[in-house]
Amino acid sequence: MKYIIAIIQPDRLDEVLQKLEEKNIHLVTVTQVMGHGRQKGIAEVYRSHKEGGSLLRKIKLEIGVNEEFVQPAIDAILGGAQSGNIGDGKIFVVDIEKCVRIRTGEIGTAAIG
Amino acid sequence: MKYIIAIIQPDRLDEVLQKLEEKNIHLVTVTQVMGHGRQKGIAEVYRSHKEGGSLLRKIKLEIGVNEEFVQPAIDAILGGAQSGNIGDGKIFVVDIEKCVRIRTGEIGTAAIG
Amino acid sequence: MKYIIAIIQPDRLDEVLQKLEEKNIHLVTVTQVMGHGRQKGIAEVYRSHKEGGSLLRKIKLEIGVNEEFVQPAIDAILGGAQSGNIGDGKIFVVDIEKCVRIRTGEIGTAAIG
Amino acid sequence: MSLATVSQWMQQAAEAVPAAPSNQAPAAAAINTGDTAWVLVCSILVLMMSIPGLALFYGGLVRRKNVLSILMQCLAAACVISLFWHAIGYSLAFSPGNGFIGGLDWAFFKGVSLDTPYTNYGATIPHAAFAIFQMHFAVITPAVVAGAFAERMRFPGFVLFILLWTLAVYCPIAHWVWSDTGFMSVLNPEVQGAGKAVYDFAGGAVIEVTCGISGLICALVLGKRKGYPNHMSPPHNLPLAVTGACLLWIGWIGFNAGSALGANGLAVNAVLVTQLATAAAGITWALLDTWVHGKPTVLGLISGVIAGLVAATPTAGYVTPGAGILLGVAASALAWIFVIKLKNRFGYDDTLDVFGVHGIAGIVGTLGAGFFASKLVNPSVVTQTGWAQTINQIKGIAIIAIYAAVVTYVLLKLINRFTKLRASNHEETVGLDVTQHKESAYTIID
Amino acid sequence: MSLATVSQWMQQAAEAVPAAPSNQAPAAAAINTGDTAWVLVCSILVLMMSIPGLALFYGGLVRRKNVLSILMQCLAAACVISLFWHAIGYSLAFSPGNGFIGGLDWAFFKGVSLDTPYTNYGATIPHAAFAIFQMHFAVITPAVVAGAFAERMRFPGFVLFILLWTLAVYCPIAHWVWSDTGFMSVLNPEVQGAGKAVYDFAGGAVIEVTCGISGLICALVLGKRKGYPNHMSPPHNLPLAVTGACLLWIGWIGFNAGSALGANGLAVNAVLVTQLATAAAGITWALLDTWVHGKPTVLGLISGVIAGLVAATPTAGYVTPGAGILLGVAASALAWIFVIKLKNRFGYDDTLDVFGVHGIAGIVGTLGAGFFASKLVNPSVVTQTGWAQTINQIKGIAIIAIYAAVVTYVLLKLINRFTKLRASNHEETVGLDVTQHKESAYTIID
Amino acid sequence: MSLATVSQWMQQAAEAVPAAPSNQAPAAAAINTGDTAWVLVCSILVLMMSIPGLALFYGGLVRRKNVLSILMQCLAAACVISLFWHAIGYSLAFSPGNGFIGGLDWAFFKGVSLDTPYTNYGATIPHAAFAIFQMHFAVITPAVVAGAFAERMRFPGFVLFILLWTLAVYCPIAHWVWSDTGFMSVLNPEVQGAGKAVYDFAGGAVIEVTCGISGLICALVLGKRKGYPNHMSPPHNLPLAVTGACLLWIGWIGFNAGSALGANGLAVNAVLVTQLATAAAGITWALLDTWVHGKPTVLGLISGVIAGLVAATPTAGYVTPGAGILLGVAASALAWIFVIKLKNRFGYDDTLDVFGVHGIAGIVGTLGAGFFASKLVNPSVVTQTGWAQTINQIKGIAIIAIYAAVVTYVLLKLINRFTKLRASNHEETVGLDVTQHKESAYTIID
Ligand SMILES: Nc1ncnc2c1ncn2[C@@H]1O[C@H](COP(=O)(O)OP(=O)(O)O)[C@@H](O)[C@H]1O
Ligand SMILES: Nc1ncnc2c1ncn2[C@@H]1O[C@H](COP(=O)(O)OP(=O)(O)O)[C@@H](O)[C@H]1O
Ligand SMILES: Nc1ncnc2c1ncn2[C@@H]1O[C@H](COP(=O)(O)OP(=O)(O)O)[C@@H](O)[C@H]1O
Repeated sequence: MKYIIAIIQPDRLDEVLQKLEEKNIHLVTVTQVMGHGRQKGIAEVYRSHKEGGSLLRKIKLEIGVNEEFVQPAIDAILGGAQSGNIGDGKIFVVDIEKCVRIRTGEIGTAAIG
Repeated sequence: MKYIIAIIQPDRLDEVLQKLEEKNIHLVTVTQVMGHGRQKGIAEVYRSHKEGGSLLRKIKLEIGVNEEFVQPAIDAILGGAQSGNIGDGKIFVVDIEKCVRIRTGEIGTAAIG
Repeated sequence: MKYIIAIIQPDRLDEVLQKLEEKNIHLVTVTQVMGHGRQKGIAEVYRSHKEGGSLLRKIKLEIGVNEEFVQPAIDAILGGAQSGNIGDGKIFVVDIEKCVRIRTGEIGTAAIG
Repeated sequence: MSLATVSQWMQQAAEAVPAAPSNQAPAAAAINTGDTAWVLVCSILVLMMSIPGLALFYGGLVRRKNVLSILMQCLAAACVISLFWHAIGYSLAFSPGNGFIGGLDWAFFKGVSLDTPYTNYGATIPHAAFAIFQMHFAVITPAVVAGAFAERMRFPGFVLFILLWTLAVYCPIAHWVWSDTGFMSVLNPEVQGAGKAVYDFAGGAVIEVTCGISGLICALVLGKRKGYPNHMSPPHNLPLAVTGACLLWIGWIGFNAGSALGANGLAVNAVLVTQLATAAAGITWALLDTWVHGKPTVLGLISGVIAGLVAATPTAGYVTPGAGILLGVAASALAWIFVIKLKNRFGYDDTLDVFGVHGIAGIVGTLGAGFFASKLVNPSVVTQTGWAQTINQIKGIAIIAIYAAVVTYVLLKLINRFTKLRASNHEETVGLDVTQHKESAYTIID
Repeated sequence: MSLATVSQWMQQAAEAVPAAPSNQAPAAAAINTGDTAWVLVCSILVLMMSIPGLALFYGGLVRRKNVLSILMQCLAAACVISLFWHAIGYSLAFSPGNGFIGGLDWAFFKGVSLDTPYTNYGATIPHAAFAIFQMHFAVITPAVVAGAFAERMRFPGFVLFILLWTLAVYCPIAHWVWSDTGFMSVLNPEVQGAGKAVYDFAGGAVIEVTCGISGLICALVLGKRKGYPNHMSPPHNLPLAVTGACLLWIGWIGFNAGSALGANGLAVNAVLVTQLATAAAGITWALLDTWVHGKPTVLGLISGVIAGLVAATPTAGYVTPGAGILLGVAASALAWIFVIKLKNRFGYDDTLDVFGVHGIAGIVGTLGAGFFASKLVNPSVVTQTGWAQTINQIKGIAIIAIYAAVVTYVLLKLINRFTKLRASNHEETVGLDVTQHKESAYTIID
Repeated sequence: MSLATVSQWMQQAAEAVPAAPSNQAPAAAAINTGDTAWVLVCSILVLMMSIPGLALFYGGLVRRKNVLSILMQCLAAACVISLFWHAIGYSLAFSPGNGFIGGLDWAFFKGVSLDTPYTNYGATIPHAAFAIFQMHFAVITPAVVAGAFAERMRFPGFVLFILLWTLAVYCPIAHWVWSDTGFMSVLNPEVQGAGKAVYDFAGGAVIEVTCGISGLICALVLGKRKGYPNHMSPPHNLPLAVTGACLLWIGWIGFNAGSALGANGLAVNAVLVTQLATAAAGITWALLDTWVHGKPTVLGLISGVIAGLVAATPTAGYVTPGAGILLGVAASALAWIFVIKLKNRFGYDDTLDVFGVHGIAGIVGTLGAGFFASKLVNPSVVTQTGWAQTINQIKGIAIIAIYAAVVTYVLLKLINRFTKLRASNHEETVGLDVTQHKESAYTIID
């Protein structure tokens, strides 16, 4: 089982979720985060103070999946989030040791989906 | 050392924290997240637009623990968060390589608690 | 590749980001979280109700790095966030299996930076 | 039945509720446009106190998941009570009747003239302007009570409660004190002549004490919120609460000074007393907070401000600014002691301190209105002052408090038979917004 | 050219736009300070409806990324239309002209006296006070339309649109119905004498129907938002929307009652009708929501409130409170049916239901103003009532609706040639706040 | 000492501060209810400018961790200065005295009649109504200054500062310009007769220039915020700031037009000039932003709006609408140049641009009030206009600016000896809300 963490542009959320659905990945946790990166963002202006954009709004997705869904998930995220512009974000994959479905107490690969 | 990530229902937070306390697990990080799952939620209504509930409010807990606390932590979360209804959430356990207490610079199993 | 998760005091964010920059670590994801810990916080008062501070505002940083940057990152975080007071927070390091840059589809150690 | 007949019938139906025949000829000469403009503006200010003033004040203080339920309750009060007041409330409260309650002659504002005065209720403004001004008093009163049971009352029960409560508690009490036939009213020549009237300029007893006591009963009957008092969340949005408190302050000037029923010296006195009592009360609470907690809190200051406004309510048209300041300080200090020091011992859960702030400060103000009433300020109505009048005030407060407590208790028990008042455990933890109104106040992802 | 010359020239330039020579001697006696105070206060209340009232109401209902664009549009309307109204708008709408449009005699308020009345537009208040009161009507009208194309119109196009729309749609229609030479105006003796006038006290047809129809055309021409109707976000901040709705309610009392142009019985009637129609309409929507969705929603209640305020607009100075309540209920129920039940079938995207609420309720109210117009309420202007007058109202609504639709359509097509009206796909997904104004509404890290 | 004695004594104490004996017989005839209603309403509007107007405007612009500190400062000003004004402020500023300062005859509003006018300060309204109207001017002035040192002044120092500043800076300056014995007052027959008066209708010099200069000194003395100018956060809640700006606009109409002290032609002119100058100024800033940044920003537009309101302040009762528009444009453009272009070069940290907006626009407006003053608008007071009067205005501004700068500087240094003004490094990074008031504005988990 793998834990996929993806940082994407906020305006891509709907499309990524849709692409994930298409690959039968329905369970996702979404967080609003700020990204510090090389992207500069649309300069915001507040009176004399121009926001260079050191911290930009991003969306973080977390998806626990069984092995066979890792690549489909990555493809879906790339499909929905890739614009080719700086700031598109990253995908990280981490190993999960254990997964429990709270409702049932089920454990392991059966619990994740 | 393990990193426990749990997604729970927002109204369960108080009880889960209490159960964790009972097991002597005091250190937790809490994030407000949105969950995309099979749960439909209480339908919200905004004029002609009915929220089917594609993204629902959830709470994410993150707990770094030494091995012997993994099962107690899981039990505590199950105890506090399980209602038996769809939407109760998941627990994921991930391996931690290193842990540092910022205040002291301590490292490893001594730092985590 | 490692995934560094750090919980710090909110007022330390600027300094930590700066120290990270100094070590050439530019890519960071920042989340606003609440911490449950042994720190008591500045007591807040709301009429007859004194907030003991069971949940305090914290900032979570997430940084994906190649091995050689793990220690510099930890040093930078310690450098910026350590005040010596309870509540300074923790750093957790987790192993990353895979990293993808969404913009280019690049994979692995080249993608992370 | 022809279409024309139907239409005629509908028109007649509509006119059967005439706003007022305007041919009560000569008296019309007495109408003064400046006074009328002032009272109309003040009635708008009083509406602004309920919506959005009180709604935001209360709304900011509750948890994120219950803010809409508070806003809805204030809006519902504005809707339901306005119609009720027009239908029978005003008539019951203010039309001539016996000492206890008015009649139904003015139901649907029948005979309430749009362009001639009813001299006892404002000799220089249209009778209907007075009735409208009082409408907004009737609206805000049950909305204030809602603070006592915030975060745990189901909505259907709430609507039923405010309706019956206005009928059975507010209308009679308003009649007693303010109508020209009420048994403790300065406008009732017999009562006033006998020196038995209660002085209550804009509602320290009628509104504030009534609210405070009724709120206390509600809090006791409904029981504590889950987790009270140890696991309470802080106010979810203090700037919202501050905005509400500021609008309350603004509107309350109209509430108190509008009660002069004209743009006259009495109104000017009321504006001044209100401002100074409020300022003094705000500072008092802030100083007490500083003394005990080390810092003046914003919530504390606005709590003091409310206490000061409450204290000014019965007094603004009876006392001098100096007395107003004294009473503002006293009301704030006593409310502070009650809310910060005593309340926790009693262990009931008056969510937003309706009794602690409105009740306590209302009592202080009403007592002070009697004690400090000055002929210089209000030459027409003052026949006695000082201790003699204070005794009247004590009697009045006692009667009002007991009546409000008993009837509120009976109403709650009664309503609970038809529809559960208390939210279920699940409704309470999930929040009233979603469970009572199927809505969330804020999105959390952009 | 010497400095003195320049300065003299500048001074002359400034005075070339005189506020008004104040020497139209004798009539000045008629000015009444109470009436003047009332109309000035009402004009301030109407401004408060646009900013912040409508701005917050709309702003709370859109997504987080578009809230500033709504606020900016309302603010821009307040700035741009105020200047336009002073320059030529008022003159085109209200100065004597032909039946279709006024002249330019009152451009830059030339001859619009600061201290004498223009009797037809308020015999007891300065002419300029009336012109200012009307200025704020002109400001809010295009701001209301903005709700129909919220979240997707580019800002430069918006500014151009409201300017041309006020010129070509609002000014003529206001002239027709409200000026003393308009071809369907009660103030035009010929029209009124012939029983051909349209009764519209404060703008049910002139403002609400015009807004509703124009909004509908805008929604159709601009097309749907991305993801509509299946992937819409809920309102980002309902308490903000409720605050706005409350301020609209408060301000609208001034809107309707200020139209009596004095602190008189007509104003009192207007306050009363407005309050009761609004209350009844709010309850109606809440009940219908409860019936269909199981719970009364806050957004539903405030939507009903708006429908009630709209329905009271044309009627407040013509009908009795009883008729007002009937019309409030009818307007709210029909708006509800339209918005909740029918709208989705048509598949156009009127973002904030400008047509569904303002249009529908405006039609209901305007019809009702004719049908229920009562001599008891408004003795001076009523020559006929019931069906006869309702036919006039239908004609009026039809002419206004067709005119507004056609001209709005032409204007949109025209403007689109100069500057794209519709936000690009990228602008829409990223949000108008950042793409049109380079700002974000809220920070997300403390 | 018997209870009765105590009570008598307390009553006397209360009455020792009589609101006013009302037996200054015949003049009472001059009171006009319409004028009185107008001035009372305007005084409420001016209070609304401070709370919640200015509080929200400033509060929305600072960081999330400092919003309560701003709200608290505005509330504290409303409380503290109201009492101070009643006690001695009004007397020092407006009672007869020498050219520099008034006496103490009107301390505690002694002799300030509730129902007769003091002819020089409004011949048709009660003297106390004028004093109350001016009270709210005194409240908002130090609150405006607070914008200059936002996010870094400790609260105890703040309270001390506004108290001493009102005493030593505001009261004298108000006396100079507005009292009937002030040395540059139009009401002082000698000064006015000699053509040496400064024209300042509602406070362009007295309030805006004074605020701007004092703010600048505060910013310089307190030093920059940590991280300024490179690591500043954007405004934490622009919709809050917009709400505040809108309420400022609404209230400011009462501020300027209430200064006519009656519902008369002058008030109508003031309403009109205020609206048009503000609209023009808002557009000006938006256009300049568009020109330089490519887009009109919301914060820019409301900054322009404030500049326009400031420019209208001294001028609204002296100039024509045409001149008002010119001055609005000029004030906005100059403030824009200062804030956007020049300020960064100087490197001081005037947090919310009190000097850049209020100071600059106040100077422009005050100069313009002299230059464009028109006999057509204000027949009673204008003896000279154009350059001659502009020289008076320059002198007046210079004296006021120098006086305000010096005294503010001395006060800051003085206060700092008793209580640290500047927040410590830790207090600043953690935020003033928690460190000064033990509260947080918002919860972050539902
Ligand atoms: N190594 C990383 N660790 C943590 N977050 C990252 C990392 N790399 C990218 N991110 C997140 O992704 C966002 C986009 O990254 P950025 O460098 O701007 O674009 P790109 O990946 O296209 O070069 C960043 O703002 C940050 O939130
Ligand atoms: N595999 C997963 N990856 C990420 N988040 C998950 C996953 N499974 C569940 N969640 C989170 O848990 C929440 C509850 O899941 P849901 O499927 O609705 O309930 P249940 O687990 O009871 O079937 C989801 O909204 C989502 O936030
Ligand atoms: N083991 C842990 N798991 C998750 N979060 C932790 C853990 N330890 C610390 N934290 C986070 O760090 C914050 C600071 O911890 P605290 O115990 O108060 O201070 P310290 O680490 O200095 O003793 C906590 O509020 C919590 O958010």
